[in-house]
Amino acid sequence: MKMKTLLLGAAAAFALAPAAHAERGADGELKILYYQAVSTLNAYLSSGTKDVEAGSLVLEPLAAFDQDGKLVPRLASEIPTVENGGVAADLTSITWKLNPGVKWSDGSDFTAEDVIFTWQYCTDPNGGCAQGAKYEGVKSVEAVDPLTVKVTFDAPKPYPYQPFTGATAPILQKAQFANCLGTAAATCTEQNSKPIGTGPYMVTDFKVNDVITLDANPNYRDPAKPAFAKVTVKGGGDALAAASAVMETGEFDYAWNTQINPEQQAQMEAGGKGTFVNAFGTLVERIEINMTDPSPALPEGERSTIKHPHPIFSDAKVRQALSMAIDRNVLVEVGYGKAGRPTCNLVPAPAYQASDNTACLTQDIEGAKKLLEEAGWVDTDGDGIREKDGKKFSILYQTSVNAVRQDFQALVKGWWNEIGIEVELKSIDPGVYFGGDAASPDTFQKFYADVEMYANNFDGTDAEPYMAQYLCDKIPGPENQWQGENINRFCDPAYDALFKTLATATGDEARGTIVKQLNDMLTKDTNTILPLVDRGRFSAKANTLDGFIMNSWDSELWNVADWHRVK
Amino acid sequence: MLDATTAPLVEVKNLKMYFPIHSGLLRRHTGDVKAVDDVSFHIMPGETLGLVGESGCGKSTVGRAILRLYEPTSGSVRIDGDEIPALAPEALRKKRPTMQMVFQDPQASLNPRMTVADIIGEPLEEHTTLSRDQKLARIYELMDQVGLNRAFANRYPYAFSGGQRQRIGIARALALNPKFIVCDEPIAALDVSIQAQVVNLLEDLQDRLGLTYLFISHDLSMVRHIADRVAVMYLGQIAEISPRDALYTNPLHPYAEALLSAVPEADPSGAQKQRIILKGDVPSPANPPKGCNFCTRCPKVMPVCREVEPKLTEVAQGRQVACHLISPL
Amino acid sequence: MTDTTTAKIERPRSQWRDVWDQFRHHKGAMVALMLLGLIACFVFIGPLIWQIDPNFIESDAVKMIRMRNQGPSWAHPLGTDQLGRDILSRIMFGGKISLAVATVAMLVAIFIGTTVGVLAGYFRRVDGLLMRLTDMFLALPLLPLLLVMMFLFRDAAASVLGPSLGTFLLIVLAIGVTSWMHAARIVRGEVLALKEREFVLAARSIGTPSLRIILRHILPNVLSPVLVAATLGIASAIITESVLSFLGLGFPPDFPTWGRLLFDGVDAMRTYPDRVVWPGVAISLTVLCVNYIGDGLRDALDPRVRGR
Amino acid sequence: MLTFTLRRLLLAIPTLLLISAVIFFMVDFAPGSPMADIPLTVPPEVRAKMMAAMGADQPVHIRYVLWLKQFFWNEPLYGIDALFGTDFAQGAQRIISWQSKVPVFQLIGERLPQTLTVVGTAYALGILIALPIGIWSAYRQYSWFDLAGTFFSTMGFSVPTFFTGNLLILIFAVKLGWFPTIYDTNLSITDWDSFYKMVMQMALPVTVLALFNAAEISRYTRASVLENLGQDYVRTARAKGMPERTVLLKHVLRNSLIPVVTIIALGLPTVFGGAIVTEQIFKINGIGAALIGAIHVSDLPVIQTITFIFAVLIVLFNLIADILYGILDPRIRYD
Amino acid sequence: MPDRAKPVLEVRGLKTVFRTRGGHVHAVNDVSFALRPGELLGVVGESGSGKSVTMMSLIGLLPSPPADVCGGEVLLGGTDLLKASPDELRRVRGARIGFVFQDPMTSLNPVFTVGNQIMEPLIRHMGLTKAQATERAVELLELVGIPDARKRLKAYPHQFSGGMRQRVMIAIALACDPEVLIADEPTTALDVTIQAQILELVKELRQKLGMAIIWITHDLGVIAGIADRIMVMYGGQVAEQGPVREVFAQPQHPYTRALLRTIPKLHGPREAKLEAIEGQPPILTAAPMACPFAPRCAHAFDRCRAENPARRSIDTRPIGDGHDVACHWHAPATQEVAHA
Repeated sequence: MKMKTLLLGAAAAFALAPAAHAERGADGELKILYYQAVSTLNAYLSSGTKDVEAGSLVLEPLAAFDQDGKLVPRLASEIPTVENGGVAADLTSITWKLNPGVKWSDGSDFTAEDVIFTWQYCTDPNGGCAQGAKYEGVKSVEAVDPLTVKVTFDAPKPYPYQPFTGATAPILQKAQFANCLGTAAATCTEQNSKPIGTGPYMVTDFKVNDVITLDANPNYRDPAKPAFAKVTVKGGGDALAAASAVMETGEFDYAWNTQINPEQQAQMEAGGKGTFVNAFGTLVERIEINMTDPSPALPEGERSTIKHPHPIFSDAKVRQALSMAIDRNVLVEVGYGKAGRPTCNLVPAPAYQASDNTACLTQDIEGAKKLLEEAGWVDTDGDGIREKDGKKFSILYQTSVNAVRQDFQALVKGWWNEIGIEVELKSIDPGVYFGGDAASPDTFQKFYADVEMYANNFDGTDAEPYMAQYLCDKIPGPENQWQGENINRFCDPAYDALFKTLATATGDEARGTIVKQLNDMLTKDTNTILPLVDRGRFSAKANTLDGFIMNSWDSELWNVADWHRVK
Repeated sequence: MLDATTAPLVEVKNLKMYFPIHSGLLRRHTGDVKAVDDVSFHIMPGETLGLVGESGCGKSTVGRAILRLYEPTSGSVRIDGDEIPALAPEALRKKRPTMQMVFQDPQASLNPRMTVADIIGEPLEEHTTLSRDQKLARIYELMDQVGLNRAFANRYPYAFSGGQRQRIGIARALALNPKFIVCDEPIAALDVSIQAQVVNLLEDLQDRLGLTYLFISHDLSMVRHIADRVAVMYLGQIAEISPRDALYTNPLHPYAEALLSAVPEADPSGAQKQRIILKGDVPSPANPPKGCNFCTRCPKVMPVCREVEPKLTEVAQGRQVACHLISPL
Repeated sequence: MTDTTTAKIERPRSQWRDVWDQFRHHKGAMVALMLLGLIACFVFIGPLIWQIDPNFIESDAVKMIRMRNQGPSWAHPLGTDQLGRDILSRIMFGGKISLAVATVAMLVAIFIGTTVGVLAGYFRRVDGLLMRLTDMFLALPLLPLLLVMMFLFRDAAASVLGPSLGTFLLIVLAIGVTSWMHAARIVRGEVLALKEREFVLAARSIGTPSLRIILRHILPNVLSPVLVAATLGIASAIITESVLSFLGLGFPPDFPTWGRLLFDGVDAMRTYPDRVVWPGVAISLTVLCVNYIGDGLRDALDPRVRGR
Repeated sequence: MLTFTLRRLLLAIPTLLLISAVIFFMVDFAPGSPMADIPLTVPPEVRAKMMAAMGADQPVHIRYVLWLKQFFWNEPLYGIDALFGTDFAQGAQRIISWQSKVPVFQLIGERLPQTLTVVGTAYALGILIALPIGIWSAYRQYSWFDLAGTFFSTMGFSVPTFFTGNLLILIFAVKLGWFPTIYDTNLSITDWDSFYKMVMQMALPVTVLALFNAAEISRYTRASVLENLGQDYVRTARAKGMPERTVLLKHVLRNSLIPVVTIIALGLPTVFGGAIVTEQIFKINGIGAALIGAIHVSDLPVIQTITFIFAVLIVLFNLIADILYGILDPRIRYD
Repeated sequence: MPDRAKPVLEVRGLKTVFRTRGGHVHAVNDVSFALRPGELLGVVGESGSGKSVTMMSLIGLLPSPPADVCGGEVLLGGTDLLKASPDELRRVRGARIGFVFQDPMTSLNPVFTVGNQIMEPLIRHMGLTKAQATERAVELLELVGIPDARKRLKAYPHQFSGGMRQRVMIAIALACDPEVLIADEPTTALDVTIQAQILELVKELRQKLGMAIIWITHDLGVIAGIADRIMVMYGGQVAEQGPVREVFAQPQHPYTRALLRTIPKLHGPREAKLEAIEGQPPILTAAPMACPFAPRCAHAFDRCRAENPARRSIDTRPIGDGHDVACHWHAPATQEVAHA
């Protein structure tokens, strides 16, 4: 898979050469399909991927991630490092040098003031900024000169590249958004739907949740780009229709997130009008095991809290047996095809912090049965379900409503039945499941089930905040309105201790090693989390579109300025 | 028949039955349809009072209000000593066996989903504690009484002809040995050749059981045949109450006169006297004319008729008329 | 009274015989009745013959992969789905659920509708209130209402009755509670007319109390329109259930209904059109049959038509 | 008639208020949270702040009162301003979508044209198909035409639109490629070419909806014509020596159309509702699609406002149907 | 009475059968009669006796199926209407034969103005322009005694009372000066005082216009007042036919006799008990092989139950012209008609 991405990238790079001589707007119209329609172009008001990515046509960050997760400068002229002096030696500040000569699409100059304003905009306590996490720990942002910005942190930051990087933290124009601070942010309809940007395109028309029309930005810094004079970003429908519109009917050039079942992937590709492109990032579909007791018999407020350890899963052998009974290859084949790959790791990428566990990839039903016998779970009454101390091995397995997840549920239930476990399935409307409503019993945070399944990832390439989720003090419970991120209620002092060392480690190598260890503690060693599938990004592009490079670390439209028609 | 010593079985005084009209933006009560407007009469035990009038004159409403199938607006109805409008629901229920009704449309007055036995047995079910067999025996007895074949007890009403259906309705009315029966146009929906069957039956029953009838009809010749006294209604009010023979030979009220003269008689000899043809139509009971309510069509109208409403007054032995012509102010 | 008629004592002829006689002449309805009978046999008796568990998944990975997305064969006359489950047995099972849901939901709707209709029609005092309520229900957007009901009561229902039965009852109630209004209006109109019929007046003159008048005289006589409404109610309940399932708000995935199967099938429509066609045809055919039967019943129960 | 209309309008106010409360609280009780589609990478504190910024953390009754004011006062002011260029609203707070931060009425304004074009065309077409079929079916009761017509109409509303719709797409758009699968909302008719495109993209959804509507209306028409054919005045017309054409198309039709017209009026709001599924299938970004989209992301202001507008439409069209009845049928006088 | 004039309408051996699923109903069996210019023929009978069906059969107003006019001829001015094409029939209806129906409430189309409905046949049959038709309509309304006629043209039927509506119906029927007016129980739905008005109107119109009228009713009193001749129908057949006075004075058929006796009198001595005709009218599921009245007839003997009697004249005049009866029993010659 990786090979293919590389090849694609190379091919694209190769294709870039002739494009350099191209003329801006020479290739006519580009038609993009985001079946989840775009609601706003301001990434700070919605962190929905679709909104962020559509926004990246217009708004740019200081630096972006390329297809390998490496930072590349956009509005900055270079990536600051300790080596080039951009990052202070004590890791408490980072200084960005801005690209000279960058203009906003309205012709005005892009300056350090815009960068500072963006920080103010997102950190206003009343603004409801969706990307607040990107600016966490930032003490101040100052302009050293009109083209130099210094970001100071309130503590040493071994990974100082969170603010102003990636499509989730683009720079807004101060002049346009000056009146949109705080509570006014939401009422700035015009600004949010037609932001002035530095990117290759500018908005001409915006129909909420429907269609956006954009024209090439006349003030874009590269006079030869973009190749398309006009872009339409259409919304509506579903993944299948979106894939079909590119792959079969050829109505669109590119369709985002065409996650469809594998058989149809093959059939659509046979249409010959387009290709599916994929890239793997950090999104892992996993089964989380509840370390606490979700029994409805417990009083409300004590279900799934650390007061009551889980009666069955407290035994590591049992958890391992659950993992061994699963055939992850089948899951991929049934559910994802080219859009996924089996994994045993919580952090599957980038390479420097991904563990190389593969042991779980082979299913071992017999081994699982043996482990359960060892743990004392035996089928004594011959009904096919194991018992221990008069208690049946019966569990509730929940996830959100989603065709693939329901297939997974059915398959996993089959395997677990096979090793003598009774499984009850429950599927919850995603709006409820992921809704975080503290009053609802059905949120994934409340975890009123024995095991549950969903997918999660982390923003950018650095896993530190991700691993922080499994600290003891992040366990959700009634005290914090169930808002903690440690869904499993996993608590291991050793893990907490090891995580602390991450806060001081610098350099990919050193940080990667610690992340791998943390990853293994959660997966391989304790089987608290059973990773299933590394889900890639999976989109469709027309064969007539060239210059496209799939990216799983940033917006898929990250290099839209380089896209052009096949000649 | 008119025995001065006996008290009337039914005594109706100043009976009014108004149906309110609501109109306007707020559905205010803006008027009334005066279906029955101040009607008084009495019926002696064993007597048949005929109540005649044209459609819409309120004669059926009188019958229904007497039995309190409608809640009368005001007035008094005494039947066999009880003040009917004042009775509490349970007392009224207890009273129902003494007063019964025979309806106009024998098709509509029988529940199509019940068998004849069920229909005739319903009053027994409601008011007696007879055993199943006793009840069946009584049902058979009633069927014999009205001339229905017992074998039909399990049939449904649709299997019967109009005349037979009316017999079923009569049997139901008789089930509880009533004293007083309101016959609401019992023959209007029947064919000519059947009408006589039903009327004869009603007369037989009256003779045998000593029943008292209020016989409501628009058929003046039939009323002449069956009634002892006759009340003529016009637009919610009684125009004239007279003994039968007196009325038919010498109607006093101009409306009664016109009504009688309008009836076509099956006698082509041309012996019939000159017809009185009334002009125009009956006014709406929602908006009756001022003064005498017949003044718009009366061939003998006088100025006073348009101003003052005539009262029903006794003008001769047993004859009451509401007309300025007969009893001047 | 002629002598000939008294001689033979006829057995009481039930009115339903007449209805049936009339119904038999409605060709469409008869064909539909037979088809529906076949469908019912297929759904209710079929599983006794075709005993494959609709949720059976081969646990051996290799076998399972081989079993997936099979075309028609003797082992699986309608093929298998993406998890290797037998489609024929799933359609049977789904049909059972769909028909059960529809029937029970219809009963709920008819019960509520008839009650409201009779009360409103018979008691003038509550008429305005009940009809306002009906109008309000008619003006409510039902999709969100269904959603909310599913959400609010799902847990309670599931904890008391178990997840399958709980969801079943909930869906049935939800559909019932949101589809009684037309029945109520029809019944009310009918009761208003019946109330003025002389046999009701006759019952009152006998002194029959209101409750018994309703039970003995009103209800049996509103049976015809109610029956027709009930038949058509089944049709609309099947559709509602399938729309709910189609929007993902219906039964859990291991509890297939026709709507759910269709919903799942739409995903695979391009590759395996038959996955959409079978449940789609099942739904359409059933609803079509039920509608035809409703038509036939309406004609058969209409006294005006019957008289002809 | 005027009194009647006024009275009905007055009565509609409490009804609508009650409905608005029911809708508002019901939708509010509904499962889901506007934060559901926010990636899990966004930490809880940030989520809480976002909720607060939308006002979603306010108690429901306060939001209800605010919404009422916005719906019945602020939005009409903005409407007046937009029409006459005045400035009555003076920046009063509008109902704003949580998801897109766009005023809900602006969103509805953007969606309405699509819905109206498709639903309107389909409804008109449906009526045009339905009337002749219904009339002729009734006139020739039990003929083969009647049987076929009845079969067609029973089919029409027995087969769910999500089935027919998908089937049509599969056959005509995907396999045969005759029609586009995605509805282009930016397309405006400027010349024959764009008109042709418009026709092409509307063809499938309009067909599905029109057939569905036609099925229902033709049934009503048939029943109504049948009922009137048995009336005495038809016999009178024939006894006067009127040709069958006149009897059918003048005497019978005029009477039969009275209930049909009211059914058509009553059906309009439900068609908007029924179009939700059709819009979903054919990817038409109309009102229905906006509602479904909002439900999926728990965009409460949008759901509440759109559903309430549906309710208003239903109440309104009920009134219109009654008034139409009064106009068409000289016997009815509302006082 | 223009007795010997050529009849305007002659019906011979008319047969009508309703073919329904439940079986055939022989509603009209071999009915013959003649109508002379200016004559008023009263047709009496109970419901189901076939009197209305007979008249509807004449000009094809019965819905077919189930009705089937399967025999006989109907001669209007020499042409047989039963053999006429639908188009020819249409030109007869409304133009040469006018119709008035029982229920004036439902017989007028509620959504068109009265004027519109009167003018329809005028424009259709007489080829008048709209303006001419309006004038004629005003005349007609005035003729039938509707005051303020020009204004009332624009009114809808529901704005008229029952009696007025029946006047409108008569105006429509008379619009094209028909040779024959068929009135099917035109006063049954009306009150007696209104009925008297209508009867008076018809008498007037007869004098003015002189058309022939067939008047169907079940009320012997009405017939006695206006008819020249009477035809009593029973069980789909003509039981007795003759000049009104003769039939009333010397009823020959037991049914006619019973019918006259069963009606109470308004004047004269009050009868102690009504004479009832026991039993029910027959249901005509088969063509009658016996006298249909036999089961209820007090004078019935074996022949009555075996053979359907043919009509026979009781005097020298031919059948249809004078007084005839369809009965095997011969009424005693002595005059003993009840309560005369």
